Amino acid sequence: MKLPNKQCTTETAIAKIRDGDTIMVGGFGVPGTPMTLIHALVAHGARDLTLVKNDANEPGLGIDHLLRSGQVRRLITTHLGLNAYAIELMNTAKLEVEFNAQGILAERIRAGGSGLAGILTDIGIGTELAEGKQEIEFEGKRQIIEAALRADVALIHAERADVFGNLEFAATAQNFNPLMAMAADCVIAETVNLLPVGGLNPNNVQTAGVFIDHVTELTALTKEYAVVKR
Amino acid sequence: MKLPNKQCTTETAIAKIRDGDTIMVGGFGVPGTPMTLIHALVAHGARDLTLVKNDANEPGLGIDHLLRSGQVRRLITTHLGLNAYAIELMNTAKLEVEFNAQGILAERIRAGGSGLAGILTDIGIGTELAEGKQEIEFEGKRQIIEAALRADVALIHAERADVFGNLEFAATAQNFNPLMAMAADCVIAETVNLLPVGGLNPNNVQTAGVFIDHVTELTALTKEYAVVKR
Amino acid sequence: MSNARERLLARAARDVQPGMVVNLGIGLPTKIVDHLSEDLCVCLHTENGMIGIGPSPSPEQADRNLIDAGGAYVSTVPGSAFFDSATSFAMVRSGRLDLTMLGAFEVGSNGDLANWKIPGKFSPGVGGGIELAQKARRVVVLTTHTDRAGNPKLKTKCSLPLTAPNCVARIYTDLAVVDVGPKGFELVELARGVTANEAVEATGAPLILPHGELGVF
Amino acid sequence: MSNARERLLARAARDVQPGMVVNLGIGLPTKIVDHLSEDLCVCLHTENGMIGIGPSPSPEQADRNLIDAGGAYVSTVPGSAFFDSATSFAMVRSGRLDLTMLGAFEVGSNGDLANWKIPGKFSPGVGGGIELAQKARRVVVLTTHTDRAGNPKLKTKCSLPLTAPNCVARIYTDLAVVDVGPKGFELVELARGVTANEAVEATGAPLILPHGELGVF
Repeated sequence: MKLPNKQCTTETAIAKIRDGDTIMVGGFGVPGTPMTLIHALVAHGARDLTLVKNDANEPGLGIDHLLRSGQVRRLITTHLGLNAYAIELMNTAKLEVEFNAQGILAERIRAGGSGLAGILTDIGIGTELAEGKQEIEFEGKRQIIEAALRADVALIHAERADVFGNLEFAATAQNFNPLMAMAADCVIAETVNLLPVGGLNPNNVQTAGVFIDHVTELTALTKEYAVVKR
Repeated sequence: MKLPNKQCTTETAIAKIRDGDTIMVGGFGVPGTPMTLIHALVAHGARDLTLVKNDANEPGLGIDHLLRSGQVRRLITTHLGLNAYAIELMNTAKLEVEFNAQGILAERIRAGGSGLAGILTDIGIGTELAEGKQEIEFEGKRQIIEAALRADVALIHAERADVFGNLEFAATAQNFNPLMAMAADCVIAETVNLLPVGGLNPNNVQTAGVFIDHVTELTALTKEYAVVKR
Repeated sequence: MSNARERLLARAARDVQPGMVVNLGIGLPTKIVDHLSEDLCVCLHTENGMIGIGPSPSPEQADRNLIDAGGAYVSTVPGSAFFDSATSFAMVRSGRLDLTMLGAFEVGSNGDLANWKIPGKFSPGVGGGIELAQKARRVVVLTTHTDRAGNPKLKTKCSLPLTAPNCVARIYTDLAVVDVGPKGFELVELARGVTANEAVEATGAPLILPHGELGVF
Repeated sequence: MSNARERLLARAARDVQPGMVVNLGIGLPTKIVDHLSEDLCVCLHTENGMIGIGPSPSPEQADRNLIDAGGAYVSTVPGSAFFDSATSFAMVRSGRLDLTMLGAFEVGSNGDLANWKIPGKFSPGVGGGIELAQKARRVVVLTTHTDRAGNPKLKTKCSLPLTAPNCVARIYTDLAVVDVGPKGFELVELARGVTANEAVEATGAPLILPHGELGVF
């Protein structure tokens, strides 16, 4: 038995995205943000998108390009502190923003990727983040039901991959990537190092290739991937 | 900053177990079953235990010893097919058995280890496994609430560890081990290879040492760890 | 049965299509692995935490840490990966399995599956069966057509506790290949040497015969 | 403030005890890392997926893939491990953090914390703050005693949206160390050169003075 080869070009993979799609984008700050896939999505031009991403990167980096090109209608996120432009769009009602507690966003995505309908948590009870959410009594305590979250497409950045789509991540570039890689109908991974099938140690694979639909190799690490000078 | 050293003897670690405790035990069949910690628990003699384990191993292996010594009152599990003695205990009301769907047991343990109260799932609806469980309507569909599961102690088998408790698992010996390692108040890991702190690649750690309370090195792989001849 | 079993396995293996992600349930279905071509591009999943099962190893080659869900030793292929039990069933419940092949005690003509419990007699637990039966995109069953006492396992309605309702699409037996269609069981193929009448008599529910000629496996 | 800030950080760092698992919130708290002894046995957690933060690297040593939750480059120590965001908050919510140090806009005398939103003015999102404030075993705050306009940040009741109710145990400011006790704010120590009266006047709620002599940091 052989495992399939899922290597393709960035453009071929991104061409699957449609107007109105929900797109999960990996990354926390620069580490793990699929900068090259994001640029391809800007070039592709799909509009009216809902993005799911921990943060909005910084001006001139990552999903900031999609905000500036006007392709994003709605952003499901946890913190925009490093992108004043995203906050301005939100404050002027040019961008819908839904804030989640960070670990709850992670769990909602994981639940979506795990075929669960939702999770029960007491996180946010007594705060405005609980407003509008269904609450129940379970085993004598108040709990919020947080709904599972899935996307049409997930854009993933991996340090190493094989052509079957097995992935390894580097340091804190892991963050939301392995979770989002489970939770979309079409999962596209860019990787710094693309290896033949079996090029990774089966014990060190962090995302199994069965979750991945397309894998593309980065020809170069553009300056957006570099250390940010502040 | 330095990370603490959690190496200790098997006996010292197991001595923390009390009569009536709930104990999670890693493993699916032989792979990942902490055979040496189980023998130490037999020697320790704590009684009236509730065990959480995927299966009951086979006669003469793993938790079968705890069943034969009469230390187990209740078993939360998924499948006993390879241990006729466990089935006999169940059928003669000498052992309470709670069956879970396997992936739901995994998720209940993970939820316990993740500080969630429970999960919503449609698994088991229309079967007797749904009986007695709270059901709700969520986003237009019937869902079962499955409660998070935690234990007093978890017994874990790892292939490699450092003395801080960072763990790596081998092949299908992973199974329930990383999940149970998150979900107990006291987590004891036995390992085939114990390394100094920092002996593992930080990117390849599968269970972070922060979850682990005690780590013990196996002096020998007894015959219970060997390939089973059938 | 041994010869019939091998033909059953070979026939079922022919329905494993290139590109599929496939789970083989414990018992008869795990034997399918040795009926698949080594050139076939297929991802075999085992619920205890692995994608990419290869051919069965010899006893000497067995790795103590490398088993399938039935406890049999297995091998890897290039690109295999291991994961924990939560991730394994995340794949199952989120619909990543194109096909699962399961054993059965009974199959109802509406596709109900009972394969985990015979009250008062046999109750080893459900394992991963419920999730596989409920969530794989296609569920097929490999089984003998009748039990050891000769009673039919394909019935109008299951009498045993269900694993999952309305899930089975096709049944491979020592006598026939049977589909579960909108009106019940449909005979698709016959095992060599078995007549349509024999298959009808061994089935505990109406068995719809096709108009054309029946294939033989 | 620069000097006062350094003393605040050094004072707060003294309360990091050996063996603790500690999360340092974004802003002022992340600076604590450079006030801890390299010999101290402590596990620093950053919510973006790491245990075992080491001293801040020089700009030349920075690794593009290795940051803390505030976006600052960090280093590892022997035994560091990386994990995904779900696992990171699994540690937080399941009570594995002995201590978290957070920033604040306001702290109520009942321990309420507001640190994520100033309606109409500042609303960058809550990040990991709610889970840290609600679930760490001990929550302390590092902040200036008053805002830029001189208004007290320690108040009888928070006016801003809460991050979490009843969570703060201690507050380190440029003027004082203040505990949240059963009857409200309790003055514990004063910054060098600050009088008890100055601390009382800068606090927007009653500040209970101890009977004995006050320590100075």
